[in-house]
Amino acid sequence: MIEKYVDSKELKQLLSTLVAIVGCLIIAALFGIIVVPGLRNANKPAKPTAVAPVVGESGWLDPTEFPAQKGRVIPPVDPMTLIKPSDELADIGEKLYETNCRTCHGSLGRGDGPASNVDPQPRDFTAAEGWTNGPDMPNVYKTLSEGIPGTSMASYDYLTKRERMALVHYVQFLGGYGDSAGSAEAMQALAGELAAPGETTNNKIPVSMAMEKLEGEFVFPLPLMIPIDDRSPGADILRRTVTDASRAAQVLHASEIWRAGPDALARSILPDIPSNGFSTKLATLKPSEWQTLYDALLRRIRPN
Amino acid sequence: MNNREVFSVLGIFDSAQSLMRAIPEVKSGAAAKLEAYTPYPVHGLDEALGLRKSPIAGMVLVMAVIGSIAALGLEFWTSGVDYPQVTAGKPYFSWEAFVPIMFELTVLFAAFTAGLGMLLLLNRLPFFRHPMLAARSMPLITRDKFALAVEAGGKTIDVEEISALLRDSGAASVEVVESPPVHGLASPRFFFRVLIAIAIACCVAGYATYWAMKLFPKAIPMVHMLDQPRLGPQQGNTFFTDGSGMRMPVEGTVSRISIPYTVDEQEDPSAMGNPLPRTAPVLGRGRQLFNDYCSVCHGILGNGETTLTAAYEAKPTNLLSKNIAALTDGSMYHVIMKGKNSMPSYSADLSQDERWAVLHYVRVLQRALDAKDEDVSSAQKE
Amino acid sequence: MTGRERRAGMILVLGCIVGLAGIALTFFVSGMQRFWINWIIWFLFLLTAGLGCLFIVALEHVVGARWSTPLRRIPERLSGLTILMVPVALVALFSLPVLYPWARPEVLRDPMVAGKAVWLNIPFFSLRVVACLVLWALSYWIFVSRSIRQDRHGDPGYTVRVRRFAPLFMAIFGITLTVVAFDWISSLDPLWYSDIFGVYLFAGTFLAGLAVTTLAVLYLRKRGRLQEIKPDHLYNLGGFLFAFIVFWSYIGFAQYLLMWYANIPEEVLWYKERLSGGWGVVLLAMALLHFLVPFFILMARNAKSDPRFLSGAAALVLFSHLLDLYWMIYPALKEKSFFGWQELSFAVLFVSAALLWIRRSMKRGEDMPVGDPMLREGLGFRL
Amino acid sequence: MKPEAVLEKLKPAPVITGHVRLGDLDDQLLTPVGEKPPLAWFIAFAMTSTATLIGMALIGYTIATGIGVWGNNIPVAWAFDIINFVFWVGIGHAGTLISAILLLFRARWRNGVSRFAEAMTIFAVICATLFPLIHVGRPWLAFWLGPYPNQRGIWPNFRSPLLWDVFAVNTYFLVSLLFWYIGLIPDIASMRDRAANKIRKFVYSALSLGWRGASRHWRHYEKAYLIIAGLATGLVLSVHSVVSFDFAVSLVPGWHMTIFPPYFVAGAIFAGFAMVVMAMVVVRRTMRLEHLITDYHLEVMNKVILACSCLMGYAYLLEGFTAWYSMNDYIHHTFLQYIFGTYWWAGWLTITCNILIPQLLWFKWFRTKYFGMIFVSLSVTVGMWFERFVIIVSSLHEDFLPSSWHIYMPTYVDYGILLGSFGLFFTLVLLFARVLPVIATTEMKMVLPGSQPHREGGSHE
Repeated sequence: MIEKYVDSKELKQLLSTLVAIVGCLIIAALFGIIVVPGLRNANKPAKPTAVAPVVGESGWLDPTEFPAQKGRVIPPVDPMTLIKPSDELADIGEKLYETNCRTCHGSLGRGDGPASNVDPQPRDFTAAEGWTNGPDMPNVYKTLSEGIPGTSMASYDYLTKRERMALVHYVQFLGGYGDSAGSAEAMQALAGELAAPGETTNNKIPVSMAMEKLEGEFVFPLPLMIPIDDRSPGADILRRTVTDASRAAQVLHASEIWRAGPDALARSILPDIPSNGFSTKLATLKPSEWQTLYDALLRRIRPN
Repeated sequence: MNNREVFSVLGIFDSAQSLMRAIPEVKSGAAAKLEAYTPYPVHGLDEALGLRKSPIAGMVLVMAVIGSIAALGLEFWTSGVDYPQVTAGKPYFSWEAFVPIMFELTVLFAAFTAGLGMLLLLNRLPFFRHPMLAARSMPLITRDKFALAVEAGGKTIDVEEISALLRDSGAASVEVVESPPVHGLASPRFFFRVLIAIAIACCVAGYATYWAMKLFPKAIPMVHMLDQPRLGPQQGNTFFTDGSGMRMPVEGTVSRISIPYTVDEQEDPSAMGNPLPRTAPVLGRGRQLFNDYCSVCHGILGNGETTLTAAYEAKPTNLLSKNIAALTDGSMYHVIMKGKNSMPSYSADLSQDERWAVLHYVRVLQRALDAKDEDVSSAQKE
Repeated sequence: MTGRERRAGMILVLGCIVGLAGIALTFFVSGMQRFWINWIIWFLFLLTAGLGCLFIVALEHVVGARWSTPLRRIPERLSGLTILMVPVALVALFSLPVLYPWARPEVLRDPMVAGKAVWLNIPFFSLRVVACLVLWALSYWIFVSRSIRQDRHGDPGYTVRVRRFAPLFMAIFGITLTVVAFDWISSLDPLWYSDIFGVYLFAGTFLAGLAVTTLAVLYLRKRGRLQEIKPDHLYNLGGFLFAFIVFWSYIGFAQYLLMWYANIPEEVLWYKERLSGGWGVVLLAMALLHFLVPFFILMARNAKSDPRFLSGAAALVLFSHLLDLYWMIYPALKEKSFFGWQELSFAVLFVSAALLWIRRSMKRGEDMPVGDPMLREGLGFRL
Repeated sequence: MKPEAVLEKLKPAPVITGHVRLGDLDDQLLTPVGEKPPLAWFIAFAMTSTATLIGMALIGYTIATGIGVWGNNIPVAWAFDIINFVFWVGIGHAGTLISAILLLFRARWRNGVSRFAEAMTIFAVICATLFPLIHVGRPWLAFWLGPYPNQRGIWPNFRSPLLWDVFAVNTYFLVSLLFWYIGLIPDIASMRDRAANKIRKFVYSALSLGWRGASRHWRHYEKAYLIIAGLATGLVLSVHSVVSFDFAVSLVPGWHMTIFPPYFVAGAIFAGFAMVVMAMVVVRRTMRLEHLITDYHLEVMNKVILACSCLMGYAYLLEGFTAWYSMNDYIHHTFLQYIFGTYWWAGWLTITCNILIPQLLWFKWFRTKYFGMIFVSLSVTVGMWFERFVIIVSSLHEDFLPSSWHIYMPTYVDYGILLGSFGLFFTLVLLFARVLPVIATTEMKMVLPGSQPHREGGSHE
């Protein structure tokens, strides 16, 4: 059959040409399949670089993975050792002042630290007037423990009583108040508080465990479903305004403040539209409709 | 003349008919190989000379199949596997869309097989040193005469006898063609080797590029896409009066998906609840975002202890303190939105959901560092 | 008439009777829809075969081809199928309210369909059908009856006159066939439309005409008639068959590709219906039988003039043209089953009737147009 | 009419008139090649090359400045560039049709005109490829269209009809070039043997690849030529179909029509034949080839034009009908735009030039007289250009979105580049007519009476 077309020599030549062409095609295909994707990744490291594990003394690497630790009970001390200044207290106070207070109140206590651009301005300890609580020992201690609400003065309750008292002395020293004590009753109360037993440090658990705990404690609220046959005006508004029934229910369970009334409801859901499962259409509701919506929600969402 | 070999003896005929008539006579008279030279294809000559049929149709079929497979393979690999893109919602491997190019490549392969295969492989052209090209009758042959050649084929032939035979069978004239020395350069085989060499060179160059890129990663031969006349994210630019390349949105621009956050006082939004469920993915996302955005100042544990105190001389808030812990989610949300004291607003950096996720994680940190007693006991039991 | 022929005639008559009984049973047992859909399919199948033959005759006159003159009598006789289809078409008009949604008043509430009511309404539809039938019959008379008369007196004037008419027929043919495509097939789904549909039906029609012509020529040659037809003539028939197989696939694929790509609901649903259920398999079978298999059969040069290969390819093409019509029309019922004794009885009836009709027409005139002045040249045709 | 007269009329018209011998063909066709051209040639060449230079200068301007110098806008992002592209690709199709399809159908009149038509194919495709190339804006990066391995890790999108175009047009160009060249080889061999000039002999010798007319070569040659013709037939259908896919796979009303593939092919052949007729008339007159390109040739080509015109009419009719039948408001709007919109004159010009004027070819006078056929061919060329204008600009300028409706006006750069493409085309045609034989000499020799021995009698067709 094939002899009618080519002789054996020609056939051999044709076949070898075919092999050459197919070979070239295969090489080109391999080139496209292997080399080109390789080129694309040429500048990427072949494997992610392994980080050599550095194990600290505690045996954990991740700073959030500390071992669970029960809070330590600090034994009560004689209050007078804290009320009376000492060199030891002065050293602690200076150190603590440096890390906790200096950035606002300044190294000399003049309220001119680098971060003093807060409103209201940080207290200038040397200024006699205008103290919220007063510069005497019980009041400074109170300020430190509770902070001053409405200002940038935070509460330093995470410091121990001893540390707080050391800071009190240092602040009084900077302000030039000596160790001015307050009224006798106040001093009495302070001494009583300092002597009170039961001061403990915080319990600690690893962050991952806290995550598990919080996750485990979480209860999914029922989604805010509106039955299809519910034709009440409240259901109608809900249908119009709720875009994500689960989120809406979650928001309303997460904070109970909205129960105070339609205004509180508006304040609690308006700023977070639409992430909280409500539609932007809420912004166009009339006061009467807010009332209807409030009533409808109150009926549907059970208090926790 | 004598020291050159005789290549063939040509009988020149005036018409195709006389050529055809002469072939059987010459064929029976001379045992040597016959070849006819004509100005155009004369039908029936192949059968008269006893030539084989042309194998070109089979070659074309084979290459056409290879062409369509190659096209389909190329399209499958590039559009389906290596660089899958969604086009008009069509599947990655959509054969319908691949048919046109398959057809084109089939035709391309087939036509070039027919054309180049005929010229290079079967006819062994280009070949400029063929003895016939030097023959005196060549201009006649390409014009209007027909030649019948009795070829020596390497043996010696009796020129006189063959000339007489040709004349007897009707040749108008006879010419003896000699073999010139053969140069091998411009032969089809040479061309083929050049082609294959080029193909191999391409492959070598390609692989060499590949390894060069691996060894010298900064050597990027084509930088078209990398080199673009545009401003980087924070680059300055004199075009605008403020000297900044980045533009603020037009005054009053609002996001398309949410209503603007117009709350000013921290207490006002305190009523807001966290809309995200406290699930592992949300907490994980919050943790990642906290570590990325917040931990720089507030510390990885949220206790405000970072190197920033020394570097920036700021004392970030300890998020674990009791009066922070007492804040509602909504109040803290407000701080993220508006900033507080030295803390700037993070409303541009975190989306709504991301803010809420971070707040969830802050609660986790507060729990971790101020755990309940039963937490610790359960942890120690494990 | 030999005994064998008489026996064949008896079988065909019997086939008609059995088929008639079968379709009557279909009508009463399986419902009107199934009856009419089969009726339409077979009507269009035989109509397109006949029209395709008429087109072949006209094409020869238009381009002045000489090689095909000795063959011309065969398509001339076969185009008589068009005349056979006149009563079938008139009966098919009763299918309109059953099969065609636009003919039902409740569907007209759809504004898209209502807009088309100017074109798609029963009176106008029937008018178009009758007009087409009249035009075809007239053309048949001009081409065929006179060609047969030319056998007797050999007047070359006929050839000149018919050559003047042939271009006009091309126009008539193009428009009427498009009307057939749009009316009888496309409007089964009144929302669907495709500009190319007329061309698609034309490709199938021409192929069907070529296939029946080829089969008839090869049959007659086998029975000892038409011995003057040389392999060179057959080669040309095979070449045309090959070319138009490719043409049909090209048109069919172009229509499919464009609808698939654009993905517009009113277009693509037509294909969706015809790809789901068992119909996807039918389409696949069509791709094989209508294109790939005959394509590869006819690709070799020798196969085009070899009666065995040629008749195989022609039979495949004819069968797959029927399959094509089934595939286009039957899914309009939106039913799953598409083959049963009902379809078989329709096949028996129409095939028997058509064969009887062809047998009768094969006796008309000579086997070749002996009066045609170009016959001698045509017989001398060599590749 | 008497039967004898009728019989005479039915005889096949001769494709070569007078008595022509084999050698005469060479003398007539190969001699002008290499002789000093007549003055008219130089004048024509000066005109066409000037037009080319204008076009090239404006292309340079476009590339240097950007395609903003064109009239394109949104929504008319495609305009002259694609119109010209489709137009020129279409012109090329006549060449392939004559050389390939008619070879397969063994039309007797093909040999006289095939070479010239094939050359026109190649020149037209060269003109056509110019336009997508400059429309990409940065032509030096056009190689990005090819699927070549690159470090960016991206491949061209094989689901895009524009990429199909790249493959189709390139394949078309390469295959046409190959087909043309293979047909030329024996002719070049003849010219090699006739050449007196040494340089010319060397060039023709190299180009002829050492062709020596051996029967062992001819058997492969003929078969290969026939096979490429068969492949080119499929190719010619596919190329303009792919060009039509550029439009038809989209959702633009007026573009998404299933009839586009065959309709574009018919239109391409239509325009291409018109161009071939115009050029053939000039060549026939100036080179005195009346006996080789006979009245019969021209008449048949004009009949093909007429047939294509009717096909176009059918397509227009059907487009209009289905546009109405679709009951789609957008399609209705677009079709009303075609004939009553901003560019109503283009729509009516298209219908007049493509459908109405070619109907004149029903009269023999128009088919056989130079004036008549040139008038019709010219109108077809204009009409087909404007048809693409209607399809592209009229469909785009009022799209789905009324706010983005926009009138398109071409700029002088658009016109200049169009002029330049015509200049380039005719410059190449003029050069071709001087350096290569305009008629396929070898193929003509094949069909000369008495050239094939086994044919009995004089008639061999």
